[in-house]
Amino acid sequence: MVKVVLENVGKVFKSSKEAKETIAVKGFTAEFPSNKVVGILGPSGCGKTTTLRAIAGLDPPSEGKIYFDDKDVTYLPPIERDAALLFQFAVVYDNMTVFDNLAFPLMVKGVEKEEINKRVKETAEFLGLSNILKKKAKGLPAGINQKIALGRAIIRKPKVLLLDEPLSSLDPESRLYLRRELKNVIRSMETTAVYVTHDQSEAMTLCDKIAVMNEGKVHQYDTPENIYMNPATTFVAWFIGEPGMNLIDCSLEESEGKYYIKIDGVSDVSFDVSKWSDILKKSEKIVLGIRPEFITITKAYKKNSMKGKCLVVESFGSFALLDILTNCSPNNIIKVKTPLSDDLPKVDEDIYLKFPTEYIRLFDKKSGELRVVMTE
Amino acid sequence: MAKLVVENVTKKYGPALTLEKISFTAEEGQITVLLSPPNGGKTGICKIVAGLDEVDSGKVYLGDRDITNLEPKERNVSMMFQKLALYPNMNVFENIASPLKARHLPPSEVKKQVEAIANKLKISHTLYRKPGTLSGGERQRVALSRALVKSDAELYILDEPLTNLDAKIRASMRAEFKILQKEINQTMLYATPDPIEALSLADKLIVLDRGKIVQQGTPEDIYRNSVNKFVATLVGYYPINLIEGSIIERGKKIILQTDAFEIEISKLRNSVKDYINSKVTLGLRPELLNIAKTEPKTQEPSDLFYIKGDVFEFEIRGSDTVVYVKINDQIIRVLESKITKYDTGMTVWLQFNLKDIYLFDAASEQLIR
Amino acid sequence: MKVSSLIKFVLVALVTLILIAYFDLPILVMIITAFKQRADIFTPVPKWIFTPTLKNFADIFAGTTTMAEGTLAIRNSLLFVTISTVIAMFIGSLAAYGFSRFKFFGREDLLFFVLSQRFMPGIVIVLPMFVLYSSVGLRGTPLGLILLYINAALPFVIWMMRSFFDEIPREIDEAARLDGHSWFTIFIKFVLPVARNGFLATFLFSFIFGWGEFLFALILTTPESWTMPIAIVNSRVSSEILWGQIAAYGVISIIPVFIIAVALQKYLVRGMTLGAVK
Amino acid sequence: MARNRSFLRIGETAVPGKSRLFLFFSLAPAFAFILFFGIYPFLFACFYSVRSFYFGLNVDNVFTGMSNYHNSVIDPLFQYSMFVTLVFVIVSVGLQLLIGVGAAILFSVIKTKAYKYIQVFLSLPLMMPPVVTGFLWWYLFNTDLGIVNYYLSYFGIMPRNVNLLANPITALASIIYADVWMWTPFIMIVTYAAIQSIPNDVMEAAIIDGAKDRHLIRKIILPRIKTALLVVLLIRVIDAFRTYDLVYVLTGGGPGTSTQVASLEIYNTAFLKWFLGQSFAQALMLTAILILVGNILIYLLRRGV
Repeated sequence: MVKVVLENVGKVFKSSKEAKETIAVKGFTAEFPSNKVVGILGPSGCGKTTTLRAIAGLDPPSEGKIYFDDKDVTYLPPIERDAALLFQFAVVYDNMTVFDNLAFPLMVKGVEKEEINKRVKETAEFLGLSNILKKKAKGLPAGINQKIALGRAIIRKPKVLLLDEPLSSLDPESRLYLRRELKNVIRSMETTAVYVTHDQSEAMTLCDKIAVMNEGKVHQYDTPENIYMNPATTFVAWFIGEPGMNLIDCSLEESEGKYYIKIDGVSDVSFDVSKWSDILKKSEKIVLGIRPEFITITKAYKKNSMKGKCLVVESFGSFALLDILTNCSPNNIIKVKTPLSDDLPKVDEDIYLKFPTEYIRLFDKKSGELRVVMTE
Repeated sequence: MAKLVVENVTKKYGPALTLEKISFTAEEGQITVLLSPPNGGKTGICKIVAGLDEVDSGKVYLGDRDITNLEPKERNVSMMFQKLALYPNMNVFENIASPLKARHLPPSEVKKQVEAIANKLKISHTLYRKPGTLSGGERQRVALSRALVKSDAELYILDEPLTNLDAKIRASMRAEFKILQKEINQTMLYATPDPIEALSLADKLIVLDRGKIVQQGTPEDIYRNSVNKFVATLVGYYPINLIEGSIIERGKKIILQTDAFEIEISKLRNSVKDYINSKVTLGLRPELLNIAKTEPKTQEPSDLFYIKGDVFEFEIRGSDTVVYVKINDQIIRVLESKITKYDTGMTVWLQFNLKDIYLFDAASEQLIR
Repeated sequence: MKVSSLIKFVLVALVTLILIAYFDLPILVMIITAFKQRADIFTPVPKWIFTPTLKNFADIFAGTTTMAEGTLAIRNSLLFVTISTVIAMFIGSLAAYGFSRFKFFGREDLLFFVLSQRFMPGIVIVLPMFVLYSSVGLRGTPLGLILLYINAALPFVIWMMRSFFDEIPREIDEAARLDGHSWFTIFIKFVLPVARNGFLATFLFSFIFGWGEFLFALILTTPESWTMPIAIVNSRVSSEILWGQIAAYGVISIIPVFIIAVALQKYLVRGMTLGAVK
Repeated sequence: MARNRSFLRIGETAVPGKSRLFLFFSLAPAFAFILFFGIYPFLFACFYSVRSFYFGLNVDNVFTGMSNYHNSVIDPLFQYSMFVTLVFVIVSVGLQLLIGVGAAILFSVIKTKAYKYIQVFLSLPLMMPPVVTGFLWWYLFNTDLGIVNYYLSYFGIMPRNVNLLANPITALASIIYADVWMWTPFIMIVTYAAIQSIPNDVMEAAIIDGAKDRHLIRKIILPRIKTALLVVLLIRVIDAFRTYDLVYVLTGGGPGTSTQVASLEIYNTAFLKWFLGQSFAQALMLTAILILVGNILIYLLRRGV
């Protein structure tokens, strides 16, 4: 029940062998509100686990401060922080019984036997582990193991619950199941939870706010909806969504006092951006982003639409994913997600793509930052 | 290019897995996809076809040759491994050149062919680097190149070629692979645990369950007419809703009665008449369900069902929304391929078509219709 | 908090120093002695400060003392051990590859039979070989000793190399087989290069063991084929104990071993437990 | 299904013809050696251990039944040598285990980055040729020149002119001391590695759970290195039973026969009495003990460390 504050947290790993420094995390500043679940999302190697370990106290950061409420915990050992951590591969002490596993955090604190018994029973009840309490923890399925680890984490009612991809090593079925379980636990526990994952659907479903990271930097820290609708950078735009946003190079052109965005390599598609010309003029080069699901396709030419050839059609039960070959750059394939219908284009068929203005996002090519949301 | 015929292949792989009477045909120039959860026997079949594992009984034919007892190199097949199996001590060029060198091709010819395939798979810039220095996606491409460089192989076996990749890269490689396959147009045997990959790539899909083939056919057919609960659960885009219930006859009507709701299925009388008064499982694919926020006007009689419920919760995943609709304590997942917002507790109407429902016999788990 | 961690540090540093002193001081004494003049050795109080000399080493290499066999023994040791280790490495690696890649009836039993050879008391092997060698004229010959050394190294090499080969994914072999290479090519060109660190480590360990071997050499060598350990032991027989030269001799004998030991730190545990503990 | 039981397999599969040939050629050279240099001497020893076989002496080489074994067992010298060996094994290996495991745990708990370098220094005794080690200690225990005597008397523990190697008790103690010096690093390094191989996650989870050092050692570390410890222990026991070179150089079995360990006794039977028949009998009895210990080790290895 504390808020966790990261202030300019950074971590550099020094490799003694090559005298090389690897920057794992750079300038992470954020406030994780109490009683909420905050996600740290990013591809592998983006620094999310490093951040989590710094919060847990396993590896202190090389710069910056970490506060639990107002208390500076940057260099406190884990034992004094009252934070629990769930690992990607569930840790169970497999030489002990399930009961002893759950009891371990209390036992090392020197809690009374009776109190231990009571709390272990409660926790086991809550997680549905009661019937295996006497079993050896060795050789249980991965899903159960993660539950035991979760039980060990929550039995001492920690102020902060840290989760390092706890579901990614499970099979899909137990993943779905444990995900709901986790949600229940976090809600009922009144704890500040930090959830690290590379799986966007996990982050989107579990978290109140998400920090999207790449190469050690936080690209966006916002609500799931905002991250999806208004990605702060081209990286977030590409990373979020399945598939991610189409990112197309464009240029700003002026004619008769009005400003237009024109897609490079395509002659007859342009969008009026006079309203934002001041912002856009500052950019050397502009990238237009649009989500595959917002593109509309037609078989006949319509005004301001772009011609393309259908390369791949993948149908997915209720929708289809199309790869359309166009003249765009840097990637000449535009992905389109469309509801399944009978007049779906066929492979090698020519079709026309139209980008509804309100879904267009404009980024600065160099910095990758979002500049214009074309919604009004 | 040749047709692969696997006939009654049986092989015991320890206590957990036995391939039992595996028979299928992989047609010339098509992708035949083997789909199963991990340890379902896919890799075993790939290895048997490649000649790395010997069968206990059964036959394998490639074209008109019986290759059951041939050494791998006598079979003229090519294989890509799930673990890639790149030779870590050799650079990319040497890796790709390995199959050509084994045939003692002249160096100039080797160079030409390696460069051609590297070009096609966009890894020319990595040719003189060691596999250890490459990214996951690049390594995947090297392994694929090494499999494809044997251009006269009669069969290409791909054992989970995309499994090790990040989800993001996997999706884009899948589309790229589809384009590539169209281009080279060879007979391929492709194993994967990922139903989306299977549905997207397969000309023919073979579903395995613990060493047995449970269904084979076109992806569309298997998706629509899954023979049992296992196939219906595996082959889909999101886990199917399974609701226990029973079929009863009420007057002239046939009713499917579940804890959540009742629907009239008299139109299916012919298929379900043997199951009246017995327990069944209703399967509803989340992606084939719809949600209406306002009460629809029902026009009797109709194949469309509307069931009233309320939103338990919803999740936004990527660009889809998963809505959990609660109907009499039963929670039903609905996948909407767009982002929609709901208030929890609000009343909605679940909507589905009679033609989209699956009925399984509760005891045997086989499809009734 | 700060104080307790300081105490902890001091305590640990102290224990570490005591351990290092306990284990390395004797070696230091030997090295010092090797550089001492005779007069500096024979003192009632151990002398830690003295004028170093290279005379002891020079005497050994010049052969000007009773330890004339010295250089011969060094040469013998290097020769016998190198040859036997190289041969054992190739024979043993090949067998280890077979053990690692094929399952066959009785494989495990065979492997443990190989291991049991490592734990056979040396005396059980060497006595019969003494009788046999005496009768066929191999006693005292380099060949006889080398053959025995190869055999002595084999269990170790097979077990170590098998544990390294087991770590190489089988798919490497399978891919190479599909590429159309023969088993022997796969072993030489695909698997061995990947295991080269393990190969080197195993080689060096075998070398160290051979280098220190005593019992076989004691029973089966003649002064012409004495190895270093035998020469050292026999130097005691002379009327006056040449401490300085013996120490110098000891220093020479540990130089290659110590260099190897530093290089081998990463594989130390594995080598010492035949790959059982990694 | 009959082929399922095929003798030769690659991985899970039966080995086809050409592979079978390769398998044969891969194993053949090594087994040629092992069979000849391992099995032949063993059978030879078995055969002559029941005969009155004297080497080079003019004694009839005849079958004498179990008398070589019988005579050995009732021979007080042989009995005593087995007893000394046993004392040596138990005390020496026990001390090594105590110091080695203690040091390993100490180093793992403090997690010092310097361990890499400390290990180099601590592993040096392990790498020394045993004969050199024996000589070194012979020198260090020397009454007039050795630093052991000097410093022991300097600190008033004992008078200077006591020859430690001349008294049965102190001689054995000296041998044990040298053996501990030589082999403790082995146990320490292996134990340390075993502790390091405990997944980092587990240690970290325990730390996060609030475990203190003593909990870590008792509840996490010790239970997880049990098997590895047993393996090193058995390796040490077997090797200690076979100890030869160190004793040979340091005391030569003396004073008298007070430190005559089994290997030395067997050697003397063979090369002082030239009674090879009896020495074979003795050697085979020692082997029997080692086989027993070895089988426990093998059982553990098979179960997986």
